[in-house]
Amino acid sequence: MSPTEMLQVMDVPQKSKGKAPAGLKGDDLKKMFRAMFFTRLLDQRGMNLQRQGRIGFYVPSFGQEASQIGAGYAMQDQDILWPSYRVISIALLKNVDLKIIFNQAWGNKADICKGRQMPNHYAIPDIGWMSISSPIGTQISHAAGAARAAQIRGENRASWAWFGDGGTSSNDFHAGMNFAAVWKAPCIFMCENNHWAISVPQEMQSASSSFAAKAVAYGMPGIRVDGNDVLAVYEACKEARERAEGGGGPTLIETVTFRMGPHSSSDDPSKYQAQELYDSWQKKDPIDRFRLWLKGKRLWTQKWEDELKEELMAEIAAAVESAESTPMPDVETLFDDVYAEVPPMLQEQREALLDQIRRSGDIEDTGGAFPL
Amino acid sequence: MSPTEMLQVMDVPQKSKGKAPAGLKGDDLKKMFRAMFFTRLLDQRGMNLQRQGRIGFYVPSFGQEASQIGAGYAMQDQDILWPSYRVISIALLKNVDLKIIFNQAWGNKADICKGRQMPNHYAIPDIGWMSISSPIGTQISHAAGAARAAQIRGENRASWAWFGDGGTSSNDFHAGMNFAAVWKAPCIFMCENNHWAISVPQEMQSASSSFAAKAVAYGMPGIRVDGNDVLAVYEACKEARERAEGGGGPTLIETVTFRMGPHSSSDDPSKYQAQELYDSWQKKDPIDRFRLWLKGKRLWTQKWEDELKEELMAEIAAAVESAESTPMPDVETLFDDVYAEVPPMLQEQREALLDQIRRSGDIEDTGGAFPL
Amino acid sequence: MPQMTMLDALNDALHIAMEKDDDVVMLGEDIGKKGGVFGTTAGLHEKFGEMRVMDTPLSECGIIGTAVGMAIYGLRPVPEIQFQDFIFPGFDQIVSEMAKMRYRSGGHFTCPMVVRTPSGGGIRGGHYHSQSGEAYFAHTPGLRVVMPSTPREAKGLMLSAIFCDDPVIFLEPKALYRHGKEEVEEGFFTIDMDKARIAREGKDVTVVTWGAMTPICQDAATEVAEKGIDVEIVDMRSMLPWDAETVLDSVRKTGRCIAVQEAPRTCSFASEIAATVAEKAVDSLEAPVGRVSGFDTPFPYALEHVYKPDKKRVTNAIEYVASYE
Amino acid sequence: MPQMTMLDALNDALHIAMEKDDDVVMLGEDIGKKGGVFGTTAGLHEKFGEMRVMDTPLSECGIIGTAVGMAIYGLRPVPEIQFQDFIFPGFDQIVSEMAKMRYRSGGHFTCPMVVRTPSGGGIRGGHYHSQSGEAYFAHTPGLRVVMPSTPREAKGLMLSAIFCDDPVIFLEPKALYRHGKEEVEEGFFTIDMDKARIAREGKDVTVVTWGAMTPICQDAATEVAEKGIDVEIVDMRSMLPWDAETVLDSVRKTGRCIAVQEAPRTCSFASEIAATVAEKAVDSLEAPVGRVSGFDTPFPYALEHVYKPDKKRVTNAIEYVASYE
Ligand SMILES: Cc1ncc(C[n+]2csc(CCOP(=O)(O)OP(=O)(O)O)c2C)c(N)n1
Ligand SMILES: Cc1ncc(C[n+]2csc(CCOP(=O)(O)OP(=O)(O)O)c2C)c(N)n1
Ligand SMILES: [Mg+2]
Ligand SMILES: [Mg+2]
Repeated sequence: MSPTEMLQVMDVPQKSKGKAPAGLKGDDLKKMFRAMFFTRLLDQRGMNLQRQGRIGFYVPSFGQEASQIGAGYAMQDQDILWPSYRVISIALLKNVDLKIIFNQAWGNKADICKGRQMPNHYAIPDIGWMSISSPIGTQISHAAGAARAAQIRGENRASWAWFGDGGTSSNDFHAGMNFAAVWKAPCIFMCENNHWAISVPQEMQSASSSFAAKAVAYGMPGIRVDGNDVLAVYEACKEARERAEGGGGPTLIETVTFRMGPHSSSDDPSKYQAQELYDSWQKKDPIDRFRLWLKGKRLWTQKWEDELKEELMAEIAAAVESAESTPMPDVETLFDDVYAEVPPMLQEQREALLDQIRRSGDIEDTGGAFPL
Repeated sequence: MSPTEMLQVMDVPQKSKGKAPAGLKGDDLKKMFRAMFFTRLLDQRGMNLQRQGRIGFYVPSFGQEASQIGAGYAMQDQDILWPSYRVISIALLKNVDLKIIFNQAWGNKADICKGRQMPNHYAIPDIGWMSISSPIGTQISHAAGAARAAQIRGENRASWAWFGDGGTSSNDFHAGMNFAAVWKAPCIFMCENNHWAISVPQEMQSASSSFAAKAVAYGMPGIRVDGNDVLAVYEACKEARERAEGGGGPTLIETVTFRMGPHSSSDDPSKYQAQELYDSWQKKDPIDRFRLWLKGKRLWTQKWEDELKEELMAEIAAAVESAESTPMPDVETLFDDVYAEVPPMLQEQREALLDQIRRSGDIEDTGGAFPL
Repeated sequence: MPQMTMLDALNDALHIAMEKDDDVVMLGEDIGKKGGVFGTTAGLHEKFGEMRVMDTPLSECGIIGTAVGMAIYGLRPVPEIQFQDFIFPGFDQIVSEMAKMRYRSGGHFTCPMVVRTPSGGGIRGGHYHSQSGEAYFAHTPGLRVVMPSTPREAKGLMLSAIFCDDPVIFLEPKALYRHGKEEVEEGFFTIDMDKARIAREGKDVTVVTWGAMTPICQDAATEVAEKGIDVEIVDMRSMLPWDAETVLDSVRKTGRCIAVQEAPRTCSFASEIAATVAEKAVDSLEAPVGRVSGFDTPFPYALEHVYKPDKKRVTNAIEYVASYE
Repeated sequence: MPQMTMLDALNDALHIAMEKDDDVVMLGEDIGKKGGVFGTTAGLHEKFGEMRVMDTPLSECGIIGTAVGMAIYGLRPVPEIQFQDFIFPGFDQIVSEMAKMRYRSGGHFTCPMVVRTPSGGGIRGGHYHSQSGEAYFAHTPGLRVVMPSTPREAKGLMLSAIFCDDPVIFLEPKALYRHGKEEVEEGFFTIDMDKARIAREGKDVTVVTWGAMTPICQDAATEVAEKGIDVEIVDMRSMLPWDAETVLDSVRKTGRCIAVQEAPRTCSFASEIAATVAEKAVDSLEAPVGRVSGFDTPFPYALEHVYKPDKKRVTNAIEYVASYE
């Protein structure tokens, strides 16, 4: 297939044709649905918490659940994930403790990253989930380097880099793709083309015929797949994962999908997005499509979904409750982890701060609101 | 033609088939030869001057004369050149005063750039030759921006960016190509694939099937041309120039050629380059090829070349003589041109320096040798 | 005179500059229909069209690099970097190209352009939406580095910057975007970037500051005034080239000095102030030169309010140097 | 003990590190068969093969970015940037990723890596092969910034840096690569990066310096000694975190201080030294704190010798502060 054609397994919208990719049993398919559905619930809750002023910021992945879970299911346990801020679904698929997520959103004392970063910038070492940063694209080079490291050590671990259509314009996309290809490193580059980089539409991001076509520049295979078709995404990723393991080098996968929500809790798409575009994509909602397909295969019932919903909502509620009632990090932790050990320079700055607090009392939290 | 096939007009090596591209008369062809031949002589002299310790550094373009002059001849007078350090031939084609070149090599008082940069980093405003810098690739974004500016002003001026195979890995290649393509800006990207980035061979630079193929990533035409065939290069460039003028946007042209000398006066290729590779390319020397072709068309005689050589050597000798006998820039010029006007901060630093010199005498020049 | 927030004032300045000169063009991420993530470019795209107000691909390298090309061509581009923290992918273009173009070409080519970018904390943005990078730029000869502290200052300095022939890094203190209004003249006017501003006259302690720390220092000055300490505040406006004379004159008068900034301490512009005082006004000094600054750690999320100097930290420092014997 | 140039010593350190630990890998432009443009990596490619000594595409962003990925994976990469001037295309990876990885992940992920790069003037390389960028890095919390001043120092500090768990910017003073030989211990040894070195003891004036300025300051000290001025030289070794105590102890003893560097003056590490002295040792000061430095201009070609501080400029400054009353 050329990198401008598009791979699909399921029909759009209302039918249930297409066979499940080899190796996927009924249980697998239900797990995939569960993670997609869970993500939707979590995102709705996250957005609400932000609207209620309980957390400062949230990034939903409405509409991109298939694009993510199809890939997540093709990963192996030892693989390494280099995520962007918009792929929380994969953590849910990997059964991460929800407290990790909400503690991070609050930046409280129990946050495993010690409240250092704004919401959605997780690091979850237990599941091979690397630390997210805001600068777009930087993780792409990291993924290439880690894949090279696995090669050097002779370990079968693939690196999965996640980024958006906007991310393809970054310096690191160019560098990371190029280095990985020259090295034939076991790396899978997941470009979620959700049509927008905040307000910049994909056609202003690049004049290329597709984002997958960018693979040609690096001499690696580029695959374009229907990103709202979880099974097609899985198939493309599985193949790429096998290629990586077999020494065939990296693959670029473009999942064609749509950002069905705002860029983040601070964004209002009505300024730049036509309602019709949104409407046309809503008909292709990946959860609706997969539900219908599963139903056709007798793997879904309303009752199952209702029970699932109840269970997941309770899990979310418990984690929110726990995170919200956990206190903020202690002031002195501000100086930890800059270096392996706190150097004298920072010890001194810490002492001065604590001394001031002893003399003049706590420092007032004056807040601040995030614009994007 | 696909970006992996290669355009040729002249045969290799010893025949004289192929027609001159439309519009090129005998005089044009002789001018092209003259500039290529001139370049070779200049480069030999430049390298010698460095070996003799008379200038600090020199970058020759041995073997790349056709790749450059074919393009130079397709430029229009009002066009803008964003050169790398290895395209002096185009200045010769445009009849630049040789003193500009040698004054710059010495960095003397008469250098129009005031001795600010190392040799080969020219700026020649009169011929639309922009200021060269060392960081690889930065001029590619400039070219895209200037092409956009011409569009904004509605002026028919194309921008020509020059860079090497190594330059395609730079941040600015990625950014400049992308912006130019999205804007459909009148820009021609000239990638001289001379097989080496210092000691790094082209196959370690990129795994792509060709450098021209990188155009696919940006949705612009990519042309691969025999870079030792001056007429083929001209043809490809002429077409790209017409496309730019017609609003068809940018083109990437890869000229496949070979660096027949060291990277620079400081480099020794024997450490990393097989003799056979060099030998195989010497048979394709672009000047030899063009001479034979011209001879076949009765446009070349040994006498003509001998006279030409004498004339050009004399020109070079005069410029060298003049540059070498011109004194170094005055110490106080160190502080000019940082800003439009010298700010108090720099006035003060200048005063302090001049004061010290008044009190303690001139500052000793301790030299230093360039390694690459 | 209309009352404006700093956002209004900047937006007004951009409108005026684009009306005045067709060569003024803007480019950046989300500056078009969306009007910028803070709204600074609101209305420009509608009014001046997409050839002069360009939404770009997501590349700061490309935004600054193509703007350099436009500036050399003869335009006056005003690129926006969405957050100062995201300027680093384009840092090479700033340091190697924009800053050195005039010098290396012997004055033949120049880069009259203004890189606008929101800087500093105040929005709970953590590491990557809060940093104050002025020292990186102020250590780069060839650049002008400007940061306004009030709406009127913002408008006057922006108009100076856009019509100046040097490349300018214009840091917009995002904490002040909507921090109260001020009367601002209508139409075109400029403020001299080369002169620091005495934001408050006083005789006991000189407080040198800039940008978003200015109102905090003013609050601190009001507070210590009640204790009889009369503070002089120097608002720097520019950090390169910078107005040492105004600072030194003040210190020679007061004999005591602190510099207040949000940035990390080491190798910062506050260090430069203190170093210059130690070099040129040491004989007037009656106390150590204090620096109140962010800590030498990355900018945190949960503890942002602890990281950023507040009124208490500033008053403590003022009182310390004021009472030093 | 063998006599070594700094190049020999660095090459020896790299060999030893790679032998000691398979996780040490190197990558960069021309470091393989060519052995680096200065020859610092000579012999490594031959000995350790292309999986551990990698010639890379021409992208500093990729070199540093992939090295960060390798470091997170668990290796100890030692990327080379061919000239410090070319580090800026990878500056974002340094500032945003390498420096902040440990902090932002709450200590879960770290970047044990050393970015080696030749720094400073001395080879007639003009703007882009001569700059001294230490202040950019020293203003970036999370980094270690190291610069040796002799062959032995270079070897010991390099081995410390490679086996340290923090990310290090290791600036190699290219002017000293072949500047004489020194006895250097064979085999593995380390030098503490956290402690500055008293390169010369004295009681009249403290000269704080680092890298290639150290021997120049030593020459100047010898010269002024004849005039009865007894200079103490502090060779900083590290500029972040940096050893303020050694500097302050010296200044408290001498009462007079200058800082000497090649970099431009404004917001430099010399500024930091002066600021810290003005803050913490102001009562001991008997003279202005002097800064001898490059000018606030780009690094020139023809006038390099005028730009770079030489012995004369240093002796003048020493004499000025020594005789100040
Ligand atoms: C280097 C950099 N520049 C700008 C931004 C601001 N920004 C945050 S998200 C975003 C758009 C990203 O678009 P895309 O890569 O398509 O990912 P998506 O948000 O659509 O998932 C921008 C411009 C940033 N985070 N980093
Ligand atoms: C950003 C940057 N990194 C490294 C260098 C050092 N360097 C100078 S020339 C060169 C190789 C350039 O190769 P290529 O682009 O193919 O051009 P060529 O020299 O072959 O014409 C390198 C690595 C540089 N000048 N700039
Ligand atoms: Mg997107
Ligand atoms: Mg090349």
